[in-house]
Amino acid sequence: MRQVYLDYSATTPVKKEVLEAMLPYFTEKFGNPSSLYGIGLSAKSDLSEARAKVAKLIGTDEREIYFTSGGTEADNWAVIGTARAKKAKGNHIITSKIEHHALLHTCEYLEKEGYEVTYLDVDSKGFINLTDLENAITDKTILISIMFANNEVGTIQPIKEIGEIAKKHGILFHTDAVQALGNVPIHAHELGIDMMSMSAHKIYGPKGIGALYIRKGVVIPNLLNGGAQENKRRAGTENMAGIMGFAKAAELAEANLDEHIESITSLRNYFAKEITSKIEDIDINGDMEKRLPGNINLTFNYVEGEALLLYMDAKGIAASTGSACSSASFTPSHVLRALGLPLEKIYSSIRFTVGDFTTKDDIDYAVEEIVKIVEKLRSFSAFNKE
Amino acid sequence: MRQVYLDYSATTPVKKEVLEAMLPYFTEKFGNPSSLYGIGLSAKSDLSEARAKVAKLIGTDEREIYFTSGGTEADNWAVIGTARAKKAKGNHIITSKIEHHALLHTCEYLEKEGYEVTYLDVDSKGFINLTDLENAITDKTILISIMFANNEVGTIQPIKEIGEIAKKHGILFHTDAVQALGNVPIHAHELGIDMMSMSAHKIYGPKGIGALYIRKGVVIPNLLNGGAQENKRRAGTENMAGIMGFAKAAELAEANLDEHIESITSLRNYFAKEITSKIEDIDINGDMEKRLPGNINLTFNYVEGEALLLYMDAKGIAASTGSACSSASFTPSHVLRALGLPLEKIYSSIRFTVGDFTTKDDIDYAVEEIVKIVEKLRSFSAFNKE
Amino acid sequence: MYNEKVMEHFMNPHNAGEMENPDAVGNYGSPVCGDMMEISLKIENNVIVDAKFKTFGCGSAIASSSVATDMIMGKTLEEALELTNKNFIDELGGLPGPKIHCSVLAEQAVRHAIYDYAQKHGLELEGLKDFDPNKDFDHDDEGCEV
Amino acid sequence: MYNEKVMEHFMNPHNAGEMENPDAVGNYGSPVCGDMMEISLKIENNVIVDAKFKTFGCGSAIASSSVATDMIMGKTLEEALELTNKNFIDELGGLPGPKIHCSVLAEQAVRHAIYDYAQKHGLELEGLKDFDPNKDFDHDDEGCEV
Ligand SMILES: Cc1ncc(COP(=O)(O)O)c(C=O)c1O
Ligand SMILES: Cc1ncc(COP(=O)(O)O)c(C=O)c1O
Ligand code: FES
Ligand code: FES
Repeated sequence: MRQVYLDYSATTPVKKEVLEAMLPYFTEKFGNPSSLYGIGLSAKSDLSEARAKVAKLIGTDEREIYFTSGGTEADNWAVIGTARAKKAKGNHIITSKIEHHALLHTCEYLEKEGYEVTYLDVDSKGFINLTDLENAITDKTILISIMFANNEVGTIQPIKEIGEIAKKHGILFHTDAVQALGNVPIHAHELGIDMMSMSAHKIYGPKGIGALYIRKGVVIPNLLNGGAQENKRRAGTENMAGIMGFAKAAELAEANLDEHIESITSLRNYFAKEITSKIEDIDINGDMEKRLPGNINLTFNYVEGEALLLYMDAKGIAASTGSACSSASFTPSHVLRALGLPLEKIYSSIRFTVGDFTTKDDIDYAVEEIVKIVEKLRSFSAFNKE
Repeated sequence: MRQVYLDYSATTPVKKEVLEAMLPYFTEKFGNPSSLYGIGLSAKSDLSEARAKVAKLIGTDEREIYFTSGGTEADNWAVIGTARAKKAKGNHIITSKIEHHALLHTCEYLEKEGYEVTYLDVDSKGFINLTDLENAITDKTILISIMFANNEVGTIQPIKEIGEIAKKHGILFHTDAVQALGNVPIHAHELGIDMMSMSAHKIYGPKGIGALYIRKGVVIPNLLNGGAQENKRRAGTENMAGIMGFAKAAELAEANLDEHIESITSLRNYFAKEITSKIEDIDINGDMEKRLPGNINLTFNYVEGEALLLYMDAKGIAASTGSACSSASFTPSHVLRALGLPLEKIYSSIRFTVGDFTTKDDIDYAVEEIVKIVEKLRSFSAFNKE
Repeated sequence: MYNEKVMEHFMNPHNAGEMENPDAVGNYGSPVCGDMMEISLKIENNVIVDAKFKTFGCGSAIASSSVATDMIMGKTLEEALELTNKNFIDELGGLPGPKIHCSVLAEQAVRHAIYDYAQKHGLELEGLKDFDPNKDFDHDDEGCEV
Repeated sequence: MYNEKVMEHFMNPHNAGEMENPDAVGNYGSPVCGDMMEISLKIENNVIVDAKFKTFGCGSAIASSSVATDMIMGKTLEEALELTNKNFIDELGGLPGPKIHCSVLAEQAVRHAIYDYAQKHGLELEGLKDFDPNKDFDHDDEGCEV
């Protein structure tokens, strides 16, 4: 059966060139970069080249890149690290209601310890309000953490403006750029970002590897204590193959960024146009301008999300509710809630993300099948237009 | 030039079968196990099979295995987690002076927060004293963390006895089994272990993946907050390829354990016999009975370790000082110090570890070359027998 | 995640859709997941002669409704009231743990429909003795997103 | 980690070993790494005519000793005292940062040897004016193990 993957935001396949860059590090080049002999030393110098490639993608110095086990670890490190480092200054953190759980649950964890967290509202398209942000700042504020682009509705925040506000008030600014990386031009220095989370598996790299950019001069304690790896700031034997894969993915992303954005955007727009013209009563969530190029989030009114996904899966089409982790979750998306959607619309919403391997044919097939599925499910839906 | 790798304790190459088990998860099977559709669901069930394989190697239930980014994260999680979980009961941790830095630096981190840590002495072979351990226990003791086997001198601790003492006093018992895994039979339940750290790259699996075994009923807070992965106890998109590789390595280790131990032990003994009979003034550090099968730690008196390593490297022979991370470190091994070695002996000590790909020929070559090297370096050493 | 039988009922549900002039209608919404089920019945001599469902619910809910409506047809009201979600699950050959509650949706919608009929016709049914049309059940879970 | 020139001096050090009846001997141990260097000199008319070293030290130490002994030969004591570890490093084409201190080992051992000669012969050397045979230098680093 035809397989059409429209969930590139969840994870991406590893590109051929990326896998090739990784392979030697499992076998011939398996050395530990902390070792003193040949294969260890060459691993060490490869590591430094890899760091430079990731740095180039985000416009920073290679010494500002610290590899982690993924976006989640980077988020935890930035937030918990800042909380510990700035304890003497204050205990107040500002974030938004639409952050990824890696950020939100970390904040909740700190709240239990007595930290105070302001979760900024967003408007109906998912943007935070800069005045709200500035008003939320107190003399106890130690961190502003606002995600670069949202994983469910794709909304891209005014990062530069946030950076300016943070700087004006002398507050550290962290951004979760896991979804933005490779999909939006990012110059961390120019944007005034102090710390930034990244993950390889969203940009055609492997899962289980990511990085935290920490601007030179920003000092936070380690999250993982132990060996002297990562300039003594992140212990643990380096995931060399993962790092080389991440670096290759970053290199490809950097080289093809404009092209990638253009082609992905036009595919996504084609999908949105087709599906909304062929199915009635669909809402588009989020903003159509400041949006991740591959993302579209649709409410199929009167149709329940899981049922829709499974009918789609039966036709080989993969997408997601954008929040539910398979069968285990019944919490309505906190992101769509923050955008102000009523519950039944939240339960009817699906995130589609196109990626580098998506074709126009894929989209035609998907639209055709989804039209039939929605018709069928609506025929026995308990909710109706009337 | 001939390459003879005698540093399997630092890291191992990935076995062919292991790499094969990993490969599909980079490309066709790249699905996120949290996704609701085909490739997500099949990833999820593969994940559960992988967990069962790791569990089998250590005699536990699969639901007691939590994948982490490696041994370091597992150590940090166990110790910091217990510290937070048992805060109300007490603030005292007992460990040993010869733990890995992942453990020691985590303890030091907690000491800065006001926790109290007893670092048990070891005897000249590297064993802790059980009476010392029992005497160190106070009513504030919340954790005993003693490594299963030491990474430098290979000494295997009396784990079962430690487990009994911990149980008798109602204290949680964690062990860092990163080096023991796959080299010593481990039945975590029978040994009374509450938490145990593991790492794949020491057993012919990939780097950047490991696990913490947490006995059913033991509750510690998460180290990484975020998504609901790993039964909600360790957030972050699963490193599927890494996990599948770890599982395959565990499966192989389990299937060949006796054979592996036997052949590695006899190779190691052959190496030790040859080298000590051909070079004068060599000391063997650690115990010859309760020792990791592949490990031998030798003091080449009057010869400096780094120079020796580099001369060996020039002949393609890889080994390590067992503690120094390449050129960046000048701290004499805390392990050999704890065994009571004087500084100049510490600086003359080298750890060799043989592994599954080591041959008798490799050893003959290594011995022959090392004999020549030691002779040369001794000819202009500043220290002498006299 | 669902077995074949569940998938079959889910992909090709029996008795799905609208019913003209039903004798009884029951609605039940799940407090766990916000989903909603409607069961319509035709009843002759206290025997269920036809049943239809409409749902805004997941795969498990649709499959449960499909077997539930199959199973109650031909049964007396009292017999139908004896069926619980356990019976639907058994008929389906099992449901994944977190999806058990969805079968309760079908059970409760059936009860609500029969209750509706009993109310309209002043029937006292043994099986409705402890029935509380406002009863809830609890569930707690947490999402993850990718 | 070392460049080719360093490796060459390290693998095939010049002037390594014992000297019979040296006119002066200097010992210096590194407080950073616990390593030890011994330099022996033959001196005629205040000119260094032969030099040998023995070391218990790393690659950088051995290479530094090799060039140091090369460089001081033929020099007067005053000229030799003007050489610092910087000169040895330059001659070696550079040393990795954490290995700079090892070249100090050679520099200091040379100074100690000349000091030894000056003491024995009651010489007042300009280059030894500020020399303190007990001087130390600081360094702080941390290991990692694998
Ligand atoms: C916005 C965002 N932040 C963080 C993460 C977590 O990254 P990882 O899965 O690499 O831990 C994700 C995706 O899972 C994400 O979309
Ligand atoms: C005993 C011991 N514990 C912990 C570790 C750390 O494991 P990892 O490198 O997977 O973080 C190692 C090896 O590096 C080790 O030998
Ligand atoms: S009916 Fe709501 S999750 Fe199944
Ligand atoms: S001389 Fe000791 S490290 Fe170089």
